[in-house]
Amino acid sequence: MILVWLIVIPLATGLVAGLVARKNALLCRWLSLLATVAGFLISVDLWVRNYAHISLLTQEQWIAQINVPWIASFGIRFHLAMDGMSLLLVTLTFLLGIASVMISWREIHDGVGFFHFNLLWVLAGIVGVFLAMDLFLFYFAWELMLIPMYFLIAIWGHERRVYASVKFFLFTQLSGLLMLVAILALYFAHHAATGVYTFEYDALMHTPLAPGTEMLIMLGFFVAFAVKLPMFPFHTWLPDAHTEAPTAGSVILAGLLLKTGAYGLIRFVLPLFPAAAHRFAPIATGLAIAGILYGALLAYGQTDVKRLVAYTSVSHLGFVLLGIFIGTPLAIAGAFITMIAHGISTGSMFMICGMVQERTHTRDMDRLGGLWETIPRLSGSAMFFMLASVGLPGIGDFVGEFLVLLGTYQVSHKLAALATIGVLCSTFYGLKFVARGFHGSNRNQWKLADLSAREILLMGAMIVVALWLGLYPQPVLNTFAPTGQRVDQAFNGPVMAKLQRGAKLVPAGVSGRAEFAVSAPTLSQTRNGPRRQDWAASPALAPAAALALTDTGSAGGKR
Amino acid sequence: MFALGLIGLLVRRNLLFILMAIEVMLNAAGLAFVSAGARWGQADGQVMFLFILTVAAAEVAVGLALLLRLYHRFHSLDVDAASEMRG
Amino acid sequence: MFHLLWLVPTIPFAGAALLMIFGPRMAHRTAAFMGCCSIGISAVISMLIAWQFLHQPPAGGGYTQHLWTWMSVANFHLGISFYLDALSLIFMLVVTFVSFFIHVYSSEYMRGDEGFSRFFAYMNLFVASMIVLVLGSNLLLLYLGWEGVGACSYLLIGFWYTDPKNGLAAQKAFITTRVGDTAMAVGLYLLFQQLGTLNIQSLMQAAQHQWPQGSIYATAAGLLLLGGACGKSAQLPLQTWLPDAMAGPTPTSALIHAATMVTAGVYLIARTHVLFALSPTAQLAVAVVGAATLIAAGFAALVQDDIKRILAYSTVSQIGYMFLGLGVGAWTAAIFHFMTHAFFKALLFLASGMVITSMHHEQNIFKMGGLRKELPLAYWAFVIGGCSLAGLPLVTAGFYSKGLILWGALSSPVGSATLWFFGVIGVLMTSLYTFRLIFITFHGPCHHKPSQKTGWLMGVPVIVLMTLSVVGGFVELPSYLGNHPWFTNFLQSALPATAEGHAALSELGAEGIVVLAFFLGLGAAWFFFLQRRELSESMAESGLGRALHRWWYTDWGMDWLYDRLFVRPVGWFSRANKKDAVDLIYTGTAAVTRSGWSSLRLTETGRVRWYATALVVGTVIFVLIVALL
Amino acid sequence: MSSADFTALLPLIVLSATSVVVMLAIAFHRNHRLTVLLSFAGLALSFWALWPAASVVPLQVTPLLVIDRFSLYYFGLIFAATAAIVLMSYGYLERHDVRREEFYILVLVAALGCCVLVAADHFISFFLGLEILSVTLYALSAYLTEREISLEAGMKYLVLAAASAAFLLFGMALVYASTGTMAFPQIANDLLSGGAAHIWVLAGVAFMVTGFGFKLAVVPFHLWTPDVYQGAPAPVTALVASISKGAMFAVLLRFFYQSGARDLHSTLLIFAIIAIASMIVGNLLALFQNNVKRILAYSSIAHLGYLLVAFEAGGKMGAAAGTFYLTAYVITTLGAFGVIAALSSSGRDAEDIEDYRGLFWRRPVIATIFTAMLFSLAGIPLTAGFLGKFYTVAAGASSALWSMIFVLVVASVIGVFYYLRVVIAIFATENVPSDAERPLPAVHAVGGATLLALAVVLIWLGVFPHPVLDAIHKAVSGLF
Amino acid sequence: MEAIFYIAAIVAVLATVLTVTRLNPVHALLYLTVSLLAVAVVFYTLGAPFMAALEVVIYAGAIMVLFVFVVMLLNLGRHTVDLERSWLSPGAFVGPAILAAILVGEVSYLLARSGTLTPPVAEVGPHQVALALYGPYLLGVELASFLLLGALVGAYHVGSRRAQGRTTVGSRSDRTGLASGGDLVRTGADRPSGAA
Repeated sequence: MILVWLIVIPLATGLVAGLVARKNALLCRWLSLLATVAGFLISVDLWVRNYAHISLLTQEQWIAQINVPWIASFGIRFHLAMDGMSLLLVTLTFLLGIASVMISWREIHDGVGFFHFNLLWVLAGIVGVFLAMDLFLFYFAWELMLIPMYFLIAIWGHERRVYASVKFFLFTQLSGLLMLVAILALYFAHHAATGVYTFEYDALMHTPLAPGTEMLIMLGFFVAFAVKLPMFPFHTWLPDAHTEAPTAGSVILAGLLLKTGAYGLIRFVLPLFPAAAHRFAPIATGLAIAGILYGALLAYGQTDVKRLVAYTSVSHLGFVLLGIFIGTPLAIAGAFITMIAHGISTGSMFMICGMVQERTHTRDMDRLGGLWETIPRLSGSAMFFMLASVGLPGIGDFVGEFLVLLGTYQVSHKLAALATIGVLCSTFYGLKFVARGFHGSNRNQWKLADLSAREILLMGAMIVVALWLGLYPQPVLNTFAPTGQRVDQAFNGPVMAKLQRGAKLVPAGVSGRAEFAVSAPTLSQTRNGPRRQDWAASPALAPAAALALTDTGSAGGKR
Repeated sequence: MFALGLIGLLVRRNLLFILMAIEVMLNAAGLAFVSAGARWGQADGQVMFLFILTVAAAEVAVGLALLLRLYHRFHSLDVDAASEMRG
Repeated sequence: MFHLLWLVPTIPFAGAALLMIFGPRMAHRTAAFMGCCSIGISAVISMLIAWQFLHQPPAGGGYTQHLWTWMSVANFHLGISFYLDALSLIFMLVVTFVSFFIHVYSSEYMRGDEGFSRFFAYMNLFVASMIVLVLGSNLLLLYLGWEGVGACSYLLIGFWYTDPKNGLAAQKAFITTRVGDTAMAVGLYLLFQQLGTLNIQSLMQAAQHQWPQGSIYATAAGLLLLGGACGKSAQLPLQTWLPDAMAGPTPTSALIHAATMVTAGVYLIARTHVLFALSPTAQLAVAVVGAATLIAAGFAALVQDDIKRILAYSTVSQIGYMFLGLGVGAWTAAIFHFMTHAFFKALLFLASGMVITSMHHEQNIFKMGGLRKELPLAYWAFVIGGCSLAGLPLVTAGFYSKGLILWGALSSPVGSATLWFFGVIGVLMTSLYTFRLIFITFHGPCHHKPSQKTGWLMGVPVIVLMTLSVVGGFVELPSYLGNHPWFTNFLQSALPATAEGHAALSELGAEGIVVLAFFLGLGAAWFFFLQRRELSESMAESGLGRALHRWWYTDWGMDWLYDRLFVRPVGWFSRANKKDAVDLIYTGTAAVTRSGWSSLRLTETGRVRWYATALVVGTVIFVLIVALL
Repeated sequence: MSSADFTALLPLIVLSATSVVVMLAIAFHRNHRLTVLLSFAGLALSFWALWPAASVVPLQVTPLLVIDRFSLYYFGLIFAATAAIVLMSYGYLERHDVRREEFYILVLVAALGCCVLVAADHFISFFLGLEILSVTLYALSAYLTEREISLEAGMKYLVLAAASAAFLLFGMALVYASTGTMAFPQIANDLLSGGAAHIWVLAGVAFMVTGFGFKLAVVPFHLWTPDVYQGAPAPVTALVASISKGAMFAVLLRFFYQSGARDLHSTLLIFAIIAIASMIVGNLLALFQNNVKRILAYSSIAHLGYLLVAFEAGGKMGAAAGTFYLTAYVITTLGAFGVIAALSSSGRDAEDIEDYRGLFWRRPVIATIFTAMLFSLAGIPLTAGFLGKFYTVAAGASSALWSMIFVLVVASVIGVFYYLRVVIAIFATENVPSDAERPLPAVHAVGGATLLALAVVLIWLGVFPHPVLDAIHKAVSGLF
Repeated sequence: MEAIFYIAAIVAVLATVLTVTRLNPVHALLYLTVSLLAVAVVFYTLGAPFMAALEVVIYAGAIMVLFVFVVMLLNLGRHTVDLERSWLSPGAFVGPAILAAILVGEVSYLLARSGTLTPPVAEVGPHQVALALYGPYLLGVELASFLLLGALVGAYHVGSRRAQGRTTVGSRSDRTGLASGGDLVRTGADRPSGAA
């Protein structure tokens, strides 16, 4: 039931806040803040109370769930469930929700009620996406979160808001519909195989599919998530949307909406279609690398600060995609940390851009410059999050990216090296951001107000969270671990089993690959080295192994 | 005859002629029914023709009423005169 | 006492945090006090720890303090934990002490600067990161410190942010070092993939057990780590950032770009010496890089006219010596040189800071001259520091450390006469450019009268460092002077001693040649830059001289090369593609759709006969379909 | 005719009686409000009469009509929709200086025609129902005789509808000539037996497609749609768009399912072409259109294309999906045109996209309703339109019509674009005209309440479609 | 009998051709009447005498009279002929004729493929028709009545010159419209006509 509250609270508050705003805009703001804080507290409470046994959740998958029939004639159920991954993402959602409400406190003057209505509804939609375990419900929430987001951009956005919002909407709509088709194809395939009509996640997980079909269905899902992520070359909606959105919109877009794509990949694409995902992995990882480098280079070329930050998202989410499709426990965990950390850091970057724009009324770096002189605190925060974005160790982003790269290297040296060059490229834009925006001489004689108490609170909290993620990410990793383990089993398990049975490519020890240790680490010499060596010795990359597998599969009994 | 009615429909610009062409087409369809009914020795074809007749009358009634209105409005029977809406 | 280890980085870090948060509202005095105090406390704690280390060495030569689990995923486990052994102790001590003195110095040097508290915040943060770098028990924590010092270096080089030139220098430093870091990161992946851990001690043991001598993995890992070290320690081919880094405040140059951070590469290689020991190729590469750098930087230093740039190139050159030492397996010699270099180079920078303040921030040595009388403290500091740098026999620290390296280069089994010869040429060059600097700056006619005198806050650190530059060498006396290798013995628990091979020359003989080279350089400098200055000028004016001058002046033109090869293409691509060419796919689609609209729109003519025609055409087509099927 | 026959026909009888009563009432006392009340009451009564009728179905009442659950479901839909049209016309006509009362007679007769179409399983009733509908629609389209475009719409509709009816008739005649029967189920017998005359039936069906296609306004028989939509008064447009198409789709289902003509290879091919072309052409035509009524007209072309995907899918699922989609579509178009009607002034309908600029900031409720309708058309969740699209795609997927689904997906994305154009105008914050610049008529209470009710139903169907889905599943089983 | 059928059919076709091509509405109407009469004959030969009678009475009688009334009401005379001449170039026939020819060709091809028609079996007299009409198709008659009701109301509303509601006095525009309707050429020429 608690899960329903997580959705209902923002929904209901959104309605109420929207209605009271005509009378009292301040009340509307406070209500919204209250709702997001309430959601945040509920999720933190859930986390704290369940933390001890989250990592032990092996039998029982969910921390909490609700599962009632909805549209029985299609076998659609209202099934919400929460595991470690969704818990963390929901917590992040409300955290950034609080930030969005606070950052809009002074920025939004017109249509306050409708703004907060949209803000809260988009949060509700995102929470719904993270919790839905019925594919129909998932799609429902997936589409539902777009509308308020669209309004946020289209009404309160900047100069080219109409263009940006429509572009955003069309991209996500097309990809979403493709996913719907894929969901339905899966639904009917499942029916054909078992005679049961269901959209249940767990049930569909074990649908037997022909390789070609599986690939097509997988691609349907993949496109939806890849556009949201956004993956090169589907990323072009993002710079426009991020740039034109109001600050809160950018924060939610970058911090949360992009994560729904990554979430979908981890939750659906890998476990539901392991074989196809394995076969597709070389392409996906290639595009991920392209995104990392391309995003970084384009970010470097921008002069609009928000656009610059937007392209950094393309680059960073490339790491997420890379980690997910590398698919080793390390890489997936890294991808997940990157998701969370990127939410915090890029969200904060957009808040900073918003604050700058609120003060200077420009986002053009050619007109900014030398801001440090007049607003040192704000500039300092900018510096901090720039360093976060650049991948400075000790800040959350680094942990994620490092784990991804570490995992990637075990599968492919080249990819890891290229992606690391991507990290290097991040330095270009990061430095440019600070140098052009905040350093330099104050040519335009800006005299601006530095951070207010509200903003200090906001930035301080974000910095603390980012540092916490960078220095002690273990609670997050532990919470994510059971999910990661299940994904790993579902994704790599079948392939490994086949490998062992059929081709005998790799010695038997490999099946232990699925192990996902979460127990208190012993720093002394937990050396699973030999196993790793197996991976290295047979340069059979995980995807490549899968490729080899399909070859053997088609070769039939010849071996 | 059906085809001829069709040609009339497509060629004429005068609404009156168009209405006549439609009458021709309906009549042709009726003829087809009657002959089909005759082929099967049934009354159904003729019954259908009767209804077609009714319909033709009704259409012509409304059509001519409309024609009068149009003529008052546009002072012309040119159907293309009434093509304000397009695009 | 060991359990206080965590306080050593934490206190400066806390100081940095406090300075950042409350700094803007702090009185300068408070900020300075806070900055110096936090470092001072941490220096004292280091001292206490060192005391205990000497008296009750921990079992196995190392002490590990595990604070908390950093990340633990699958088989990847890392802690935030510190490891103290003789090597890290030396570094910790040098870092805390030198930085303490430099902090004290800065509290006067930076007086009145707008970003006073910010400066101390950055400096404290730097010290904290540097200590984490040397104490980190695993490579990732080391990497954290590594990147942390890089970031602080960036912040401090660009400290005077209003001048875009400083910003560019800072960016160049950060990016160039990160190029090296990229290689290092890949090295980390490789090590983890192969050996299943990043914990340095386990890693070293595992490497020794699992990899045969000359293992390809060891070579690869060694070369990748060397890449990182080259970036951070400004070795060929990534040395170009360091001279530009002099844009930062002089104390920064002293601390970061001379004494401590730039030697992190040396520390890294020493820390992972097992890998290099396993791979002759990697080791040779280190030695070659070192030798090449020391020569190249020596030539570059010879023609500079900016006082700090000369010192910067000399730093590059001296680190080249350290690399040479590492490359020939003279581990302790390299560390020894690190220590003495920290003293005398910090001294030189601080002294140059005094000169620069006195000269109203004029840094061109040709606009100085005759300052000997005006600035006696600075002069003597330069003389002592310079002699130490160039290796004045017997009485300076630099002589002992450099001598040890050169003897290692000649005598160790991986060393060779060629490497040694390069080293000796380097000594000649060092002595030449050092005394050129001193003669031009302090002797000769006086162009400008220096104005202000420096206070005791700047004076005391200089004096302390002067002392250390002299006595710092006596902790290790070579065989011909009684053979008291205290320093080497102390490091024995962490680093193996230099293996002895047979050398073509005796140690004393070799040392004699080195001394000869020193005096040759001194003499030449005296002749060309003091006695017959016009001669050197006319040489520089000649065609070949000018070309060489220009070539060396621009650091062998490498900046130009990199600019053409990397900076411009990247910049060009980014700018040219600012609008994102990929978007054309989508705008193109939109345009096609739009043209679809505009052409289809023509069908809506508003003419009823046309509509009827369409009706008929449709019927005709569908009947046709029926007819054909 | 037995009493059961009468019970089964009760809804139709009540409806026809209502039209007569309304006419008589007008003859004695011309009063707009009374007329509306009578019409509404009659429709409500007819709706109520569905329950007695439900107790005797399925029943073949004379060879002409079959009253089964399928018919009853559509009856209900038609009655409800007509009631909504009647209610929204009240406020609309109040603003117009015309004889208002006859409007309702025509609407009621049109509804009767629709009902006949829905229940028809014989060419004669099919044709008569169609013509009742058409003839009243000619008059309705041209109802505002003082408007040139209204007359133009009526004229265009008349000429083309008559021509298409002639094609339909000719096709029927061909079918009849070859099979000797005009009842749908018997045609199936003949079709299944094959025979030499088979080809005649094919040709006949091809001709009939023109008749169907015209009324459904699908490519290439679609060209009249925007003009008629634009010219006709908004409530009439609502009628043309909703129940006229709904009834035609019902008879399409019934004819092609029961006569077995759906299973013909050529039929499937023809309808596939029509569906794909409609989806693409309809959406493309609407892209940059600035007249909201025309946008909705073009969108209706596309929507009928989507419906035909469900038709192509076939089987129970296809029929059910089509029916649900249609239900959602009827509600949505009624809502959309209801908003247009509510905002129209006496001089012109509120059809320019600029009329809606900043509407949300001026009239939030009606703007929200309109937005909901547009989102439903676009197939966005929480609305019935989403479930309709979902069901249609599901039906397509169940029959593995991947290419059509793909076209549907792409087309509906194109569609989203022009719905958004309207939405953008509604929510625009710049250049919002003041009341003085562009006065907005007060929304009539009755019409407003109707719209609100429609919006509620729209959301309700979008979230809890279960009862309606059940009804539809029962209804379509009548076809088999 | 067969000969009469063919002769009547040919007459019907020829008369229709003339209907379509005549410029004068009255002429066209007369040809149409001839065509309808010929069809009546065809009906008779097909064994549907009742239909033949109805064709004559209703079609040729009632409906055509309506047309004639309208022609008279609008006073369509010489002017119309001129106008029609300008509208109707021979070229205008080409497209539609080709389309119609294709259609006819297709249908004939289809009919040819399926074999020939069986000749009429027996005469279906008025009695049978009446039985069918008022037996199974009774509802059809009822529906036809509603069709006529709709048409009646519609034609009444649309055709009525006082379409306005309570408040309207006979509008001026209507009167002027009627008055100017007398001169079709002038007013017609006023409208921008797209004819070449």
